[in-house]
Amino acid sequence: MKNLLVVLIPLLPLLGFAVSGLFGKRLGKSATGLLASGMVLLSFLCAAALAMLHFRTGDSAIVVNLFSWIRMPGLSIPMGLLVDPLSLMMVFVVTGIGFLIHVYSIGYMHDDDGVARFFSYLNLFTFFMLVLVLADNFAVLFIGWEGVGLCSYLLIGFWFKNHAFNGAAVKAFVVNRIGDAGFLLGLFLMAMTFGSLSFAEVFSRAASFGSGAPAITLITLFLFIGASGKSAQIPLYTWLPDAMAGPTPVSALIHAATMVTAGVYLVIRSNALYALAPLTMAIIAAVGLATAIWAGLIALSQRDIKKVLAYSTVSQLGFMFLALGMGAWSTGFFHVFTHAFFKALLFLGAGSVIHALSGEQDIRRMGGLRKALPVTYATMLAGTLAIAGIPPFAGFFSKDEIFAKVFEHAPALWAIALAGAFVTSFYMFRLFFLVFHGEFRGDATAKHHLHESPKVMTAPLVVLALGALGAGFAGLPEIFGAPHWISDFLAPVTGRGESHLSHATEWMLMGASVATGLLALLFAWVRYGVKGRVPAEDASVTGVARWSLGKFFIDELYDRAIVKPLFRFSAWIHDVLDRRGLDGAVGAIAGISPWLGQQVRLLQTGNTAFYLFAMALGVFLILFVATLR
Amino acid sequence: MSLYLILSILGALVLLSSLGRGKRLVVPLAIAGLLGALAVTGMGLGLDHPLLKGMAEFDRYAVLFSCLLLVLGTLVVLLLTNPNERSDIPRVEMAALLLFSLTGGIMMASFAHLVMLFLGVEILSIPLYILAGARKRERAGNEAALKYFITGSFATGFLLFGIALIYGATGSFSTRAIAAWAEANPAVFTPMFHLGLLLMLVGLAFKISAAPFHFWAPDVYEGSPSIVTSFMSTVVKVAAIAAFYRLFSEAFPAAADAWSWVIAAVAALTLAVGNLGALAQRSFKRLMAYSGISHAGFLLLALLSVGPGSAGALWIYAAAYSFATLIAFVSLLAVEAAGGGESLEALSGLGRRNPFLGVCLTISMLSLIGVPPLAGFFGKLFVFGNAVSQRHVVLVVFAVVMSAVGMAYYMRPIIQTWLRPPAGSPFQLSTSQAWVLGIATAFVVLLAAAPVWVMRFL
Amino acid sequence: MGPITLDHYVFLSAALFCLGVAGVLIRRNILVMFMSLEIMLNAVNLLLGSIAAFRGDAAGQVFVFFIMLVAAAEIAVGLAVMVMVYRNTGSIDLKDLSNLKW
Amino acid sequence: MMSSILFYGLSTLLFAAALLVILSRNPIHSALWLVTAFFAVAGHYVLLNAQFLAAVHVIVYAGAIMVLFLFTIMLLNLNKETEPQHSLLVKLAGLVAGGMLLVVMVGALRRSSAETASDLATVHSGTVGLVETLGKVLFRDFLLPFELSSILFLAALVGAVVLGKKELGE
Repeated sequence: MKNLLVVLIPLLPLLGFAVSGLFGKRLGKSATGLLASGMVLLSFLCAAALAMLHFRTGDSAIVVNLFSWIRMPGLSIPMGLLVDPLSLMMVFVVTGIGFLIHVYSIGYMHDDDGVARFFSYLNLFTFFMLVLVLADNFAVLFIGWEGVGLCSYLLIGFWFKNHAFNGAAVKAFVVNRIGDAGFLLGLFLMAMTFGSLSFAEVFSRAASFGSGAPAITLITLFLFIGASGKSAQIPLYTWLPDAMAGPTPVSALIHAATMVTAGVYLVIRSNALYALAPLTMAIIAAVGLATAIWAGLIALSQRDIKKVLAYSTVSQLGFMFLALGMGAWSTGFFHVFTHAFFKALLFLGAGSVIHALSGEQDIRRMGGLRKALPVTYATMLAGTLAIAGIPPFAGFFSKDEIFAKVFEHAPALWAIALAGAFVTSFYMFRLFFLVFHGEFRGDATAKHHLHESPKVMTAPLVVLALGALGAGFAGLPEIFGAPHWISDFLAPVTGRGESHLSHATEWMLMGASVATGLLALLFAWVRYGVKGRVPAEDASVTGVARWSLGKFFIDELYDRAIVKPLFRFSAWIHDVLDRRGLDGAVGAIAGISPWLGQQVRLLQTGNTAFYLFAMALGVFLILFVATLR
Repeated sequence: MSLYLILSILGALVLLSSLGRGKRLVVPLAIAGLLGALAVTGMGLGLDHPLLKGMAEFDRYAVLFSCLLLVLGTLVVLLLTNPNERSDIPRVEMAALLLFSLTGGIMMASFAHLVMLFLGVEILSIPLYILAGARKRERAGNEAALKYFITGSFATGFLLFGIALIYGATGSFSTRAIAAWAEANPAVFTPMFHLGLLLMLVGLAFKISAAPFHFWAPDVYEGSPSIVTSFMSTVVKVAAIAAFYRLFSEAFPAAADAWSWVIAAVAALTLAVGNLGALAQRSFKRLMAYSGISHAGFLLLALLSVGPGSAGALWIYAAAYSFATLIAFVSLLAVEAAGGGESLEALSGLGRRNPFLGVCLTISMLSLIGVPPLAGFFGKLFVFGNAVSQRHVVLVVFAVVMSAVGMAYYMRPIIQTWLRPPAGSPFQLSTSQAWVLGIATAFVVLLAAAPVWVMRFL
Repeated sequence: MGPITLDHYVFLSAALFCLGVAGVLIRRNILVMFMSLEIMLNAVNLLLGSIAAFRGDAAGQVFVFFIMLVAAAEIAVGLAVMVMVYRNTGSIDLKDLSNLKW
Repeated sequence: MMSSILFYGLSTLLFAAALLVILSRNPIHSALWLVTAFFAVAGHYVLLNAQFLAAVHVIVYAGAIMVLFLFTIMLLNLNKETEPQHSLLVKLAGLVAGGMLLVVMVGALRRSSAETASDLATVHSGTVGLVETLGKVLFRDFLLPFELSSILFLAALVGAVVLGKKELGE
């Protein structure tokens, strides 16, 4: 019974993919959408049944071996599924939020011709994501890993039909493959070192290596390269903003809630290895923190609503890795959990806004939408409060826990992270006020068209908003006296983290982060809510003229001393470092290949004499080196 | 022995059938004969015979590769039934020449004596020099045939000089005797032996189109009729790599120090040239030619790690590569028949023009990229895994990066197929094309279940 | 002048082989390129024949027969290809055949 | 001593003839020098006590292959100096490439002299080169490749015919 349930979880979306892929055209749009959503819901119910039946009694894991997949001397890999608290929670996130996004897509994609194709890709993605989280060894995990990448690519390109296949898409691809290459190398090293790829065996054998063993450090580093590719960390994050070209539900499902957290999941899953590699942990923490700040700063000056959210996702993923770098596994996962709710909500809300504006994504041409889109407004507010870390919304609890762990290890990092939290709250409220408050800045026809989205789209928003409000209660801080449900549940996998902070310190930390969030809210409110600034002037120099008109001096001082430099810095990072520097460095690898390809191509002169000459030269070189050796 | 007999007699019969009214029976006859040969090989009937006299040996390696070659050959011959393939050579002669060439390939997979290797290479090549120019009145075909002939004969010269030097050093042509000699004189290989070994390596590197001996491949692939190209890029490549591995694992394992660095260098160069070159191509056919070059690089990696499991890895990789490539060429043939050209744009909207073809082509490209759980993934997995276990980590890292580049150009046909508006109206596949596609796709998908079996068999 | 050893023959055939290689490289006339290829094969034949003679092993000489046989078959095909090319292009200059490229 | 003189004489002839093959501008001259080179090789075979090989060599090369060459030249009326004069650079590059290859090969092989000299110093005067011995080896040990070589001939035959014949209506 339980084995059947386990197998059904990934199999149902696969079935959905097959049916909607094969018969989607004949079924019609809404039937396909319902079918695809239904399959994910059934999957969710299977997981729920499994949880009811087996995880209340204290069973910690179920392993289902489907068949022996690879068997060769020294290495055997079964096609095995593993359900333990960690993978079960991930399944809930993937199928639960996935279901809501499927439902939302029925409305969002209603006018598109390729609905059947869209839903079949979505279901296929869900299948691979479930394989990824349910894998009981690294090889099966890798199948899912590659599969979600492929589906992500298909879905990004969904609306690309009429554009030339450009260098940016190739770049996004190569960047991802660099990460995958790291992952693969990690797998090879692992198979060599431990003679196995199964989680249980690898982790138990690793224990005998002791802390800081070079082999383990190397393996964990390679795995982290893979993780940072998929989870968009420095320097491999540049593909994520580009991926926003896809339909918005895709951004919500893949690029916010599920796939991008696969890297975090991988690290949490391998926590037994990472715990033995202090060097890797330090690198993870550094990369995570740097990404969190860096992406947050870039988000400040973005004008595309989805780009803001994309950089925000990169930044939040950075916070997750920061937690993992501190060894706070369950904390990292807690943030994955809450983030899935509020970020999916934000993306879907953004989708609703874009929908209402017939495809407009520039926040300078929005504004004052709260009257036209009341439900979207309310739910987006919940999401924004959650990500800004205002209690009692979900983001507060998980972020606070991360900060507490960071403070425990390194107070200096905590201060930097707090600055990051300020930036987060500021750019989110900037977005929020610009979109929903003030006057509408679009043209008349757009204004005429404004409408709230249909029920099928708003209903998922409401559910997610409730999640963004309530998800945090799954992990109440110790000082509230309630049990930390997530941490307890995950304890069989991640172990139990001990906190050494005094209650007073915890209250202090909590207060600091809430104060930071509220302060940023206030700034954003003054700047965008009250004064109705529009980002066009953010980075412009002509603000000096306005200043001379004799406005409130303090405000201008603050404006000139803090805000403008900050915006300039943000714009500078984005233009110079991000687009030309980092992106350039990563892109150089991708960019140089077509150039090299062109050279190779031109070498093919068509002149047989040259071919013969090259052959003779090759022989000569081989023999020459051979005689020298 | 029985296999050689069946194939030679079959070739002669096919030729004879052009006499009377047997022309329509040519392909059925050839297919029946090839299937018979496959059955005989599969069951191991009379493969070894005293008359072989140590010239050839049908060990498990030879049997496995012969089966692969026979299946590939059968599929290509099956494609001959299409009426719309432009060629000035009558179908009877084409079928016969393909069968002769296949015989050469099987000799290369089963040789135990250098004369068989040499004859195999020639019997494989000479019919192809002719078939490359099958479009007699087109300058492209003329050029392809001539380029192939001149560069091929040039490479044969090196191969032969190498064989002669090996003979001079060891006094024998038999792989076993050569291995024994190398075993007995481990400390210093005489320069003659060393030189001969390297020259043989060059000769075979040409056949698998490894850089810098690859220049012929794109031009010849482009200029030949697509059906011949499909044969070249599958059967010829598989036979050549089978012979390459067989020679170096049976005759020269003791001299690995003398050749492994060359293979490593050639493999790295080949990977770079193949993958980067493919990136800049606009013609699907040329793209597949460069793809063939890049896979030669991956196949060479298997050679670097001669040991238990490496022959199986090589087989899986070769099978995965050749079936996927065959699918690509059938797609090309079908698109050509439907009025499209050889450019990538001709594939646009293929998924809507003929969904079955689109799906097959996509699976093929995904397998060539190495996406799990398709056959290509296992090929790469085992080949890389073996190479890593032999401490060729740097080379494997390079190969992995290059396969990342490979992804960029293999996605282009997929994108054309699914994300572009159709380039023409829907069309039907001919029966034989549909069969070949179905069988090859089934292999690409099902080979994923084969590794266990192959590893155990070898 | 000392006695003639195998080494003399090895060097002679190596030189002849390289001369053939040079011929293939410097000529553009297809016919002469074919002749240069024949020179390369003859160098191999000479090497095999001499090794067989010095080793007293008939196998080497038999191998030469096979090379001759292949050379004859190969050159027949090569010339047929050349005739075909000549009919279409009216030239046997390799330079005129460089349309397939890049 | 006599054999030394013969060896060097034949070698010089062989080398000069081969050089003229690749340098003559008229294909007919090249072909004639090639015949000379073939006869020089045959002379070497005789010197090596391989009389049968020499006979076969003359028959196959001078008799068959050369006839094929000359026939083609006549058929296509190619006995003109059609080849445009190449720049000296091309020729030089080719010769240098060939020369470098030679240097490397000789350099590599030089070190082998000492090792091979001892047991391979003299030509076996025995019965190796006789028809009887060769026949026995060919039809006993080399029977399989011998039979399979018929496929090669058949393929070449078919190929030469289909490529060479004119299509109807051409």
